[in-house]
Amino acid sequence: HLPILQWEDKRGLAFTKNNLSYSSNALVIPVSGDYYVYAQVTFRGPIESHSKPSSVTEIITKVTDSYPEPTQLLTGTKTLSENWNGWFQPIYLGAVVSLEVGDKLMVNVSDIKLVDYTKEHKTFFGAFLL
Amino acid sequence: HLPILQWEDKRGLAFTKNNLSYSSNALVIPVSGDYYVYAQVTFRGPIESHSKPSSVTEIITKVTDSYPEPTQLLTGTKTLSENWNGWFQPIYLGAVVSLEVGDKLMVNVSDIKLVDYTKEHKTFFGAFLL
Amino acid sequence: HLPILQWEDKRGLAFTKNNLSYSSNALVIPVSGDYYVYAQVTFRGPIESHSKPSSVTEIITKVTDSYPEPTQLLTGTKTLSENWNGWFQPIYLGAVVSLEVGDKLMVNVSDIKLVDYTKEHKTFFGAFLL
Amino acid sequence: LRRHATRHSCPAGMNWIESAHQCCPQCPAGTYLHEPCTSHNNRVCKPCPIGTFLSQPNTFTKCQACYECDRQAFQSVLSNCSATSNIACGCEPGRFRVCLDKSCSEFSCQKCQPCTGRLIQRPCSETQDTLCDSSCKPDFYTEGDECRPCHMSTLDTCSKECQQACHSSSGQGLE
Amino acid sequence: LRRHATRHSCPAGMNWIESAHQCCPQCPAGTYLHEPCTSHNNRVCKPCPIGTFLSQPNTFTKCQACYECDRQAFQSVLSNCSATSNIACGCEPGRFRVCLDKSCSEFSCQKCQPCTGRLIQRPCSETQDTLCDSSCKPDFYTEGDECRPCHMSTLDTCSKECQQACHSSSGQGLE
Repeated sequence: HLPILQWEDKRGLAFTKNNLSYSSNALVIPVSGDYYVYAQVTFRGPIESHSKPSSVTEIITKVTDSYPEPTQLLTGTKTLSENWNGWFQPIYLGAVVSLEVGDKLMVNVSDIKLVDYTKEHKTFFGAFLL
Repeated sequence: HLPILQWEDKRGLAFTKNNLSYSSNALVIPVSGDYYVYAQVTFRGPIESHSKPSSVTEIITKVTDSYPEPTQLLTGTKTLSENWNGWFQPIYLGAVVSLEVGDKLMVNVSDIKLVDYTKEHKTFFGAFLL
Repeated sequence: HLPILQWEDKRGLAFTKNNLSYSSNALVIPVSGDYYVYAQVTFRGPIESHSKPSSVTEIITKVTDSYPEPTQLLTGTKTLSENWNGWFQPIYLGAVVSLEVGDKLMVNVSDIKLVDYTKEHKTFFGAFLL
Repeated sequence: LRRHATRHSCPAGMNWIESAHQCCPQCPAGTYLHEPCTSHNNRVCKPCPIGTFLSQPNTFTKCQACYECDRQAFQSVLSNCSATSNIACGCEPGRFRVCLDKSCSEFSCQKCQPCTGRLIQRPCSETQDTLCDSSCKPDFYTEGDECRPCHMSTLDTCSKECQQACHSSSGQGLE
Repeated sequence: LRRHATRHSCPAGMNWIESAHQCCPQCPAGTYLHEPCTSHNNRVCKPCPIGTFLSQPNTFTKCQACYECDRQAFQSVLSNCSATSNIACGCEPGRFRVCLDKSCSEFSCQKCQPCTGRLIQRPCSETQDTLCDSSCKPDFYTEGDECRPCHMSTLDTCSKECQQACHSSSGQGLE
């Protein structure tokens, strides 16, 4: 599977409440229901040691005890055109999904080295119960 | 007008509830109020028989009995740079709009042949009452 | 700081309610709580008198009495590849943030002249209390 | 096939108003429904405020916002927004439209080409660039894909084309 | 460090069902949990409807939607979606996969190169383009990076390579 992003859940703008908790790279759903789930990842490059990526991908996935494989909920995939030396590419995803108590939400990316983790307002992830 | 997308409303991640129903390509508003409406369309190309598109556009429109023409609610339009052979371009739109009971929400695109319909987590559409 | 966008808050699709008011370019928060804040800016060019921008940036910022400097809440920054004559680039941002009564939300952009202000459904800004 | 029955069908010129639970006469274009009709009094329509319009008879509770022309992109106003019609935008003089999508709802305004040294086959218009003659005007000679005025050519820079175009006609030999 | 305690651990082949507040036997692949088990009766599993699948034993309340192959992009169905497995897509004959990401879950189908005038070292396959011989076939001569048939060359257009490839072997002089 694609690498999973790790998140800050306390400092700065980050917070969790109403039992929506964060543990081992995942948001853990405290009560079954419909949630608006969203995430933005800002990708940037080039990374010297890195061959020129032809595309970047962000996927919000669900892991649940009731099924042994993760389910892909939302996917944003964008090709990168050639002639960029320094480049930035934000991908925002958001939608309503039905979740069960105990489900875990995670964000996968095509290549962790291309993720801009430097500022909390450029790459973020969240969910709220409707 | 631009072509209207058709949607799956039952299988997989798709669902409708609380009387928000889907019929003839539109979400039908069951009760007047403010809704957060959103949609993502992933465009992809090239399609050989197809001249190189210079841009792709996604528009969420409202059709209502109280006015004979559709109203454009949200628009995302993106130009495509030249030198791509295989390309992907997701466009996400979302905002709060005031809707009346019976209003219909639809998604129009500049070119249906360029829409990636292959995976439910790449192209999606929804709304929820605030 | 980056220039601040001005918004229409009454005509067409725009509206404010439940005491969420708009004054001097900012949404003013009427009650403390968690809000989903979002904005899309469509950038377009080229503008002849204008050197070719290498990137465009949109930032949702918070101004508060409790701190003398604005806080950047959400940022979308995108580089522009070279070979475009006419180009469009929408940037959508949205996330949940904790706000205090009296906080002001604004949208800054890298370059006001590149903002497509011509149609209300291409550039928009809003927030709702969870 | 059941005719697509609108939830409540009203006679022509009237729309169903959910809040009033009855059909009300539409407001004419240029106005919006300020108050729905009731069993005893008629609906109240109000004119669309400045900067908004409705081009059709309706029972909208708000008028639509006018578009604006893209001044930075050299667009000009063909007709202002009125209560019954949206603004119409074109290009400033000396520029023509380059459509960015099929419906040309988005377009940029590019400079008309000047046809220096050539005759104009078809002048620049709102939707098309100037069409220049392929050959140069009299007293001009071709150089690459440009037309240069003869008087500008000097003896040593006068190429074969320059000679033909600039000197043959007057019969003067080149001293 | 507390071992990461799953909220409720159930014996193998069973999952915790929150609404039933007990462990229930999993439904086999190709079916989903229609009704959870209760203390007196077993859970009810139903087959995945057409167009959906579940490839593993589960207590999901809905099956997953099948993918579709990208017909406009010349993909073809390698194996149809079944109740227990997602659709598998490949490329139409005469085309090969060009991966758009590392896992190749996204790929376009590009035409195999024809190797005109060359021997085929390795034929085109699902995942790789044809590999052509670097040198031309007999009765063909190189021109730039193409191989041209000798019979097409005429006396005046026959370059040095053309001469060598087309005429030297048969020993005929050029009249």
